[in-house]
Amino acid sequence: MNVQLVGRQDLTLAAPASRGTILEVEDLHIAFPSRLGPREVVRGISFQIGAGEILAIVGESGSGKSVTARALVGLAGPGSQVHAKALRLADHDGEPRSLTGLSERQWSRIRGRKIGFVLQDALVSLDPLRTIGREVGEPLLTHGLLPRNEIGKEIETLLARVGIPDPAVRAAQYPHELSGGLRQRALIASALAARPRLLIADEPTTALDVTVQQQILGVFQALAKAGHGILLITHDLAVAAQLADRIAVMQNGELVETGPARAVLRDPRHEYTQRLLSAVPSAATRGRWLSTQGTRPAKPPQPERVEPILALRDIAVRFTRPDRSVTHAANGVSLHVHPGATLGIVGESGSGKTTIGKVALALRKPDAGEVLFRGHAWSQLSERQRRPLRRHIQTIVQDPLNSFDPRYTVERIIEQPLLLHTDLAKAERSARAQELIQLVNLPPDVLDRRPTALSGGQRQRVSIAQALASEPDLLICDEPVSALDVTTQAQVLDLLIALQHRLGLAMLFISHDLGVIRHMSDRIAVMKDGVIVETGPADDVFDAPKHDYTRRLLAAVPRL
Amino acid sequence: MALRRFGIIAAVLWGAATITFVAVKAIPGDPVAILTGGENVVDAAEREALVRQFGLDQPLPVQYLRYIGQALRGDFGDSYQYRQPVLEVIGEAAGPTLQLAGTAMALALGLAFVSALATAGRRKGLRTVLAGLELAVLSTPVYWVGLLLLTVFSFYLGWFPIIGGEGIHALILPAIALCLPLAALLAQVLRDGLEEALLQPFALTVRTRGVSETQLRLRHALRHAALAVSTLTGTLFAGVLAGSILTETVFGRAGVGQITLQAIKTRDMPLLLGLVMLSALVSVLINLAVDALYLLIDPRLRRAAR
Amino acid sequence: MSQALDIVARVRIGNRAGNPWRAPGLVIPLAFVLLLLAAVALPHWFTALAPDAVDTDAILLPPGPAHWFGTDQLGRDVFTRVVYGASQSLGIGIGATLIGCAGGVVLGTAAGLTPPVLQRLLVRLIDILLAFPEILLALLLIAVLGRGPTNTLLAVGLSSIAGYARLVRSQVLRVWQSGYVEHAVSLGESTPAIIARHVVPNAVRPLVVLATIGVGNAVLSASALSFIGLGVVPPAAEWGALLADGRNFLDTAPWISFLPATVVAVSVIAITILGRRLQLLLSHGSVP
Amino acid sequence: NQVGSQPIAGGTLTFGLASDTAIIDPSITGSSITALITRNLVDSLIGQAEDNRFTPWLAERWEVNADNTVYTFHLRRGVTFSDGTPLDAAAVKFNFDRILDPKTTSSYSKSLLGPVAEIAAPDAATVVISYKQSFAPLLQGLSLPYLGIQSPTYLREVKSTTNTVVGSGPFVLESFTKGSGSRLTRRADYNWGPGYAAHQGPAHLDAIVFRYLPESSVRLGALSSGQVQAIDEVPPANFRSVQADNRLQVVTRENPGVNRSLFLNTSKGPFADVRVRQAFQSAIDAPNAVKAAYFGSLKAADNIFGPSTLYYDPKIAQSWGFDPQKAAKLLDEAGWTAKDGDGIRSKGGERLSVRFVYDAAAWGASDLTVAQAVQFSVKKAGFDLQLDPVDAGGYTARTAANDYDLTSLYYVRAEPDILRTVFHSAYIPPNGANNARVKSLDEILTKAIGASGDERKRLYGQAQAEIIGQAYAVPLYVVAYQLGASKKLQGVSWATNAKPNLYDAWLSR
Ligand SMILES: Nc1ncnc2c1ncn2[C@@H]1O[C@H](COP(=O)(O)OP(=O)(O)OP(=O)(O)O)[C@@H](O)[C@H]1O
Ligand SMILES: Nc1ncnc2c1ncn2[C@@H]1O[C@H](COP(=O)(O)OP(=O)(O)OP(=O)(O)O)[C@@H](O)[C@H]1O
Ligand SMILES: [Mg+2]
Ligand SMILES: [Mg+2]
Repeated sequence: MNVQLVGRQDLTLAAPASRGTILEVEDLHIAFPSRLGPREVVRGISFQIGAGEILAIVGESGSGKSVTARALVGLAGPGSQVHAKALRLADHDGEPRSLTGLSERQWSRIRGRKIGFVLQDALVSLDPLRTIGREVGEPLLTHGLLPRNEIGKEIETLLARVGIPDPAVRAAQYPHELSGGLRQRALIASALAARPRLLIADEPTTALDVTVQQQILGVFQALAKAGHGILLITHDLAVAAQLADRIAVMQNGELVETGPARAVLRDPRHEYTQRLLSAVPSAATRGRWLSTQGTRPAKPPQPERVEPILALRDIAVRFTRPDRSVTHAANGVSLHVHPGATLGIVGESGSGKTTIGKVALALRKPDAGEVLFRGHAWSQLSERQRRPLRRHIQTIVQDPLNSFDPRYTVERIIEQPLLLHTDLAKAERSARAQELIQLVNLPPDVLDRRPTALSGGQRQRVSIAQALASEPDLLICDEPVSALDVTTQAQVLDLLIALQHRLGLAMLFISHDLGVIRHMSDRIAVMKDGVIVETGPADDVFDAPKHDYTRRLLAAVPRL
Repeated sequence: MALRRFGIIAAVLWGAATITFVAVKAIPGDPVAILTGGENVVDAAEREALVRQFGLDQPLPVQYLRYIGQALRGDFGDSYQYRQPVLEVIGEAAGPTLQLAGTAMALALGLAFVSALATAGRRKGLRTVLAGLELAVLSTPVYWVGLLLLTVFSFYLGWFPIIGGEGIHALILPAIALCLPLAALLAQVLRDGLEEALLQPFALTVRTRGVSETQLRLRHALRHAALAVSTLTGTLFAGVLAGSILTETVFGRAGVGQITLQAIKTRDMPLLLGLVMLSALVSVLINLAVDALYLLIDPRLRRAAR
Repeated sequence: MSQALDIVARVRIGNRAGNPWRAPGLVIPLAFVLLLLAAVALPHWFTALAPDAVDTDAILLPPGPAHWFGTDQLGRDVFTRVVYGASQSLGIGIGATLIGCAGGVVLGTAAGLTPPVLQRLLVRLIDILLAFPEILLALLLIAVLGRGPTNTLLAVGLSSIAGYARLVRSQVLRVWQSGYVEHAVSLGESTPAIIARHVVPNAVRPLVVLATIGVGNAVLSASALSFIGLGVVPPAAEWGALLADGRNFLDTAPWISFLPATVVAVSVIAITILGRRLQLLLSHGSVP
Repeated sequence: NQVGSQPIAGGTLTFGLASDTAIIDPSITGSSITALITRNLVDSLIGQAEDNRFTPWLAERWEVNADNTVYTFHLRRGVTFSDGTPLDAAAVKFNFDRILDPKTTSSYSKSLLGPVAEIAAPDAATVVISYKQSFAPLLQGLSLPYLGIQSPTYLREVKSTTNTVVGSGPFVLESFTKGSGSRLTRRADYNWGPGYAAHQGPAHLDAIVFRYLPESSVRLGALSSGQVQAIDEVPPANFRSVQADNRLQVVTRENPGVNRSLFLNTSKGPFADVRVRQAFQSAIDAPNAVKAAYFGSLKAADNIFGPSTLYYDPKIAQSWGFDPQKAAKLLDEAGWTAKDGDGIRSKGGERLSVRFVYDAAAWGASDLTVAQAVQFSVKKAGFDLQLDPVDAGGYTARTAANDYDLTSLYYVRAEPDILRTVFHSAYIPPNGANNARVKSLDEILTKAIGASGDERKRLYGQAQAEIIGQAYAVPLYVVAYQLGASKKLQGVSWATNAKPNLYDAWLSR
C-alpha cells in the first residue's frame, strides 16, 4: 500500500492538529416521528474521538449506527429530533464549538469543511452524471477554498493521496467507468478535499471485495496516522478489529460496550457482544452452531466413492457485450458435487460464480462442455425433458424478494413446486406448507403475508422452505446469506446445515465470504476470472493454499 | 448503425403512409363530391374527367403504388381542396405553426423549470398551490383555456387584440393557451424527477459536502430530472399538432392544425398523406434528437451506444 | 397525451413518505368519483328532469333553485344534462381506456414475447402508430367510422393502443428478465404457464394506474373531438358537446358552459389524483 | 344605407368571417366566401341590382335573342386589369374558355355558363355566347363573381391560381392566407363600377381585411371590442345585445327562394305514407324552435318559398302548422299506435324512427339547435328523429344511395323556377337535390317555365299548395344574411345572392 501524503503549505487550510479531542458526544438522543408519537432510535449514547484515533461503531442492522453518524453533520433525516447534552467539534484552533442548534447555513459551513463524510454505498454515492474530478473538487468550490483554475491540480493531488493511479485520467472519467474500489477512494478523496479534521465513514467497504477492502482500510490507517480523527461505522467485526483503536458496540440505539478494540474483541463483557462475536463464521466455527454456540453433531458418514450427483465438465460460458467485447465468465470449469456433501465456490466479484450456478441449474446453456445430473445428461436435454427432473435440483438465491412473484403470498410461493411436481389436493398442499414453514422455524402466520412484509432473514427462510418443498437432492445456494447481518446469517447457516444433516442434501454453496465458505463447505473451489484456480478439501485449501491467488485472497481477509 | 436508423425512419414513414391510404380509402362516401365541393352541380362527363384527372378510376393497388412511388420522390401531388401542390400548402402552414409551437414550448419549459426548481421537495405551501394549479390546467380542456384567455385579455381588457396581424403581439395569447398544459405537465414531471434525484444516496453525499439546497438542485438533480423531461418534451413537441388544431381553431390562426382538420373533414387524400408523412417524420426526428440528448445528459449510455 | 402517460403516471403529487391511505387526497377524490359513478348508474336519482326536455319558455335561465346550473338555449336543464352526460363521457372514457388497454396488452405482449422476426415487425408497427399524433388517428377513425358515441369511444380507444402497447412491452420485457421468471423456470414451470401466471399479470399491473389516469385523458380527448365538431351526435349530453355548444353563449349565458367545464375539470382532477394515489399504494406494495 | 351623410374616403375595413375558403380563384370554386371577397377584385360583364334588374358593368349593353340561345355583349372600353393588361373581348373569351376547359377543374362557374355551344369574339369589344337550346339563367350567372373576368396575362403565367387573383375590380388582392384571411387594397385608377353602384370612380375604403374567425364568440368579441368593423353570421344569441348596442347594427337580408326546410323522403320508409308525413309536419313546432335557436333574428317559414320570392302565396300559411292532436290522430290512422317507454310509436314491431342525414360542415350551431328542438317536438308525437351528421362526400353518397329519411336544404334565388331543382323528378339524387324524391310535380313545374304571367302564378300556387299539403317538405325558417357591423360602416349595398357589396362602403370617423 503506497499512500502518499502530500504537504499542502500552499493552502490556507490548517493541517489536522496532532492531539486533543476532536469530537465529543454526550447523551445523544435521536427520535423520528411515527404514528404512535416520537420513536427513539438512538437513546443517550456518548463517545469521543481524539486526533489520530479511529473509533468503530459496530452493531447489527437497524441498531442506529447510520443515524448517529448522519446526526453529526445535521442530516439525521427529515423530521428527526436530535437532542444531546453536548455535541462539540474542535475548531481549527482546537477550541471546541457546539454543534447544537445550528442553522442550515451554519451546518453547510461545517459539512465537508470540518467533517468529511463517506457514505455506505460507494456504488451509488457519486453523482453518475458528473465526472470524478468535479465530484471530488466540489467541496473546494462550495467552500470557496481555492480559485477555480487551481482546483484541477488539487483534485489530482487528492486522488493521488488516496492511492488512485493516473489521477489525471481518472478525474475526467465518470463513476460508472470506475471499479467499486476506485469509486470508494474517490469518495474518500472528496470527503477529504477541504481537509476536515474529522472523517466519518459509514460502512465504507461493504460492497467491496476483500482485496479491495484491504486497500481502502490502508487508506484509513494512513489518514489516522496523519492526525485525522475517524469514526468508522461497520457491521463487520473483523474490519473493526483490524482498523479501530477503540470499538463501541451498539444495540437497539444504545452503546452496550465501549473500549479498546483488543479488549472488546478478546474479552467481551456484554452478552450481546459475545453473541455477535460467536456468530461470525470462520475456521474456528466449523463443527459448531453459530447462533447457539453449541457444538453440532458430526455429519452422518458419507459413503465412500459414490458417483457425484452433479458434475460439470469443461464448462465454458462467453458473454458478448453490446460493444462486441467478449467476457469469459467460465472457462474450462470442471466440478463435482457429491450426495450429502457441500462444495463451496469462492471468488471475487465477477469471477463467474453466479454463472456457474446458473449453468448447474441449466438456466444457461454452456457454450462448451456439459453438465451431468446423477450421471445423466442435464445441460444437453431440452427444457421439456428437463422439467420433470427439476424437482430434484433447487436453488436458494441471494435476494429472494426478486425470485418471488410479487403478487404471491408466502403460502402460494411454497405451494408453487407442490403444484408443479405433485398431485396433492389443496388441503394436502396447505398442510405440507404448514409443515415446511415449521421446518424453517417460521411462525405459521407468515403464510398469509406477502414477501415484502417479511424481514430479510424471514424471506431467506421462505426461500429455503420453497426449495425443500419438492424434496430435492441438490441445493444450489448463490450467496444466500450475503444480504443478511451477522446474527441472522448465523441462524440461516445453522438452518441449512441442520437440514443437510437431516435430509442428506448435497449443496453447491457460492459465496464471496471466505469465512462463510470455510464454515459451510466440505470441499472448496476457488474461482478467478472464470477459471477454477484451486480446488480441494476445505481445510487443505485454507491452511495450505497452493495457488498464489488463493494466498493473496486469504491474506486480505481481516481477522478478529 | 446510420443505415439501420435510416431504415427505421423509412419503415415508419412507409407504414404511416400506408395506414393513411387505407384509412382514407375506407372513408365512406363519394370522393368526387368532395372534389367539387359537395354540390350536385357536375354532370357525368365532368365526374369522369375529374375521376380520371385524380387517378381515382385506377384499381386500388395501382393507386397505392403510384401514390407511394410519388411520395418516395417527395411528390405528394395536388391537394384536392386547395388545388395546389401539397408540399406548398404544408410549407405555407408550417411557418405559423412552428412559430406558435416553438414559442409555446419555450415558454412551457421556462415556466416548468422555475416552478419545479422552486418547489421540489420544499416550500410545502407553494408546492401544494402550484401542483394543484397544474393539475387544474391539465384537467381543463385546452380550447376552454383558450376561450377564457381570449375573453379576458382580448375582449374585456383589450391587451392583446386578435386582429392586427402576425406580429409577436398576436402570438402571445395563443402561445400561452398552448403552453399552459405543456408547462403544467413538464413542471410535474420535472418536480417529480428532482424529488426522486434528491432522494438518491448521491444527493446525501453532496449535502455532506456543505453544498446548499439550491446548488444541489442546479448542479446535480436537474440533470437527472432532465432525462424524463427531454423524452416528454420530445413527445409533446411531436404531438403539438394536436394542441395546434384546437388552438388555431379558437384563435383563428392559420397553420398546420387548421389544414389538417380541413383535410380530414374534406377527405383531401393527398394533403392528408403529406401531413401524416410530415408528422411521422417530425416524430421520428424528434425521437432521434431525444436519443442524442440522452447521450449528452447521461454518460452511462454513451458506452453502450458506441 | 397518453403517449407520455407512462411518464406522467409516475408523477406523485403528495408527499413521498407518509401513509398513502390516510391522506385527504384519497378520500375526497374517491368520494367524488363514486358520486360520478352513481350519476352514471342512476342519473334519475339526481334529477327529475329529462336531459332532452326542451322548454322554449325557459331559455338561458341563470342558475337558480329550479335549475341549479341554469338552462341552455333550448331551455333544457344544464344540471340534468351534466348528470346524464356523465354516463356518456365516463362511458366513453372508461370504454376507450378499456379498448386501449386491452389492445395494448395484446399488442404489447405479442411484441415482447413472440419470435424475434415477428417481434421486430410488431415493434415497428407500434412505432408507426406512435408516429401518428393521437388526435390525427382519432380524427381519421371518426372519418372512417362516422360520428356517434360508440365511434368516439372506438376512435379514442383505438388511437391510444400504441401508447399502452409500448408500455406493456417494456413491462413484459422487464418481467421476462426478472428474477422470479428465471426462478419459475428453475422450479420447472412451463413457458406458457410462466407467461400466463407471471409475465402478463405482473406486466399489466402498472397499467391499472395508467388506466385510471387514461380515463381522465380519454374524457378530454372525446371532448376535444366534440369541440372540433366530430364528436357525439345531438342531443347527446356528452360533456365536450355541452362545452362546445355553450361556447356560443359565453357572454350571454356563461353558466351553460362554465359550470359543465368545472365539472369536467374537477372530475378529471379527481380521477387523476385517484390514479396517482393508486400508484403510490401499489409502489408501497400494500395493495394486491 | 345611411342617408344624409357624405362618404369619406380612406380607412381600413376589417371584416370577420365565420368560414374560410380554400381557394381564392372564383372560377374554380363555389365557395360563397370566395364570392364575397372576390366581388371586390373582379368585375362582371353585367351587374344585378338589389331590385333584380340587370345593369351594365363591363358590358355597356347586350342583346339576347328571342329564344335565349345567343347573347351578344358590347364591352366598355378603357378597362384595364390591375396588372395593366387591357380588358377586351379576347380576355373575356379566354376566361370563359378556361372555365369550360375540364383541366381547370371548374365546376360551379361552369354550371353557371351552362351548355355553351360557342364563345366568339368578333371584334375587340364584342363577345358572343351561343347555345344550342335556350338557356335563360345566363345573365344572372354572369352577374356573379364566379364568372368575373380575370387578367389573361396573369392566368397564362401563373402556375396555380388558388392563392391569387388578378382582376379589374376596385380592389387588388395584396395577400391571401388560408386559415387566416386576406388583405385587399384600393385601386386608385378604378373608374368602371357597376351600373347599380351609388358612386363612380375608386372605392372609398383604402383597404379591406378579411379575417377568418370561426369561433362565433370570438367573432362577436372582436366586433364589440372594436377590433373589427363587420362580421358575418352574427351569433343569434347576441342578436339582441348587438342591436341594443348603439355603436353596432345588424343588417338582415332575407333571401328569396326555397326556405330552409326539411325534405321528407317519400320513396321509402315511414314517410312513404302521406299521413305519417303530415303527422310529422304537424308535430313540429317550427316557430318556437326557430325562436329558440335564432332569438327572433330570423322568421319562421310559413311556406316553401320565402316571402320575397316571385309568386309567393301568402294563403298557404293558414293551411298547416303545429298541431299535436292532428299529428296523433294521423299516426293512429296510419297504424302507428303502439308506444314504448320513451313514448316512441311503433307499428308491427317497427319503431317510428327516422334518420335525418345532413352535412355537418354546412350545418351551423343554431341549425343544430333547431334540429334538437324539432327532435324533441316530434318525439312528443312519437317520432324517434335521429340526427345523422356526415361529411360532404358522405352526404352525396347517402342521398344518391337513397339511404335517408329526411334531409334539409335551402336555395337562394328570386326566380320560382328554383322549385324545379328541388321537386322535379329529373333531379332525384344523384342527379340533383330532389331529396323528397317527388315525381308528382313534374307536369306543373315544366308547364310553368314557359307559361305567361297569371297562368304561371296559378301553377306555382298549385305547386306550393301541393308541397305543403302532401307534406313533401316542412319549411323551417326564412334564410337571411346577417351582417353585424359598427355603425361607422356605411354605404354597404347588397348583391342578389344576399352578400354585402363593399364598393360603395365607407367608414365614418
Ligand atoms: N429518515 C428516517 N425516518 C424514520 N426512521 C428512520 C429514518 N432513518 C432511519 N430510521 C430508523 O432508525 C433506525 C436506525 O437506522 P440506521 O439506518 O441508523 O441503522 P443502521 O444501524 O445503520 O443499520 P444498517 O446496518 O442496516 O445500515 C432504524 O429502525 C430505521 O428504521
Ligand atoms: N448477461 C450477461 N451479459 C454479459 N455479461 C455477463 C452477463 N452475466 C454475467 N456477465 C459477466 O460475466 C462475468 C461473471 O459474472 P458472474 O455474475 O458469474 O460473477 P460472480 O462471480 O457471480 O460475481 P458477483 O460476486 O459480483 O456476483 C462478469 O464479468 C459479468 O460481467
Ligand atoms: Mg447503516
Ligand atoms: Mg454473483
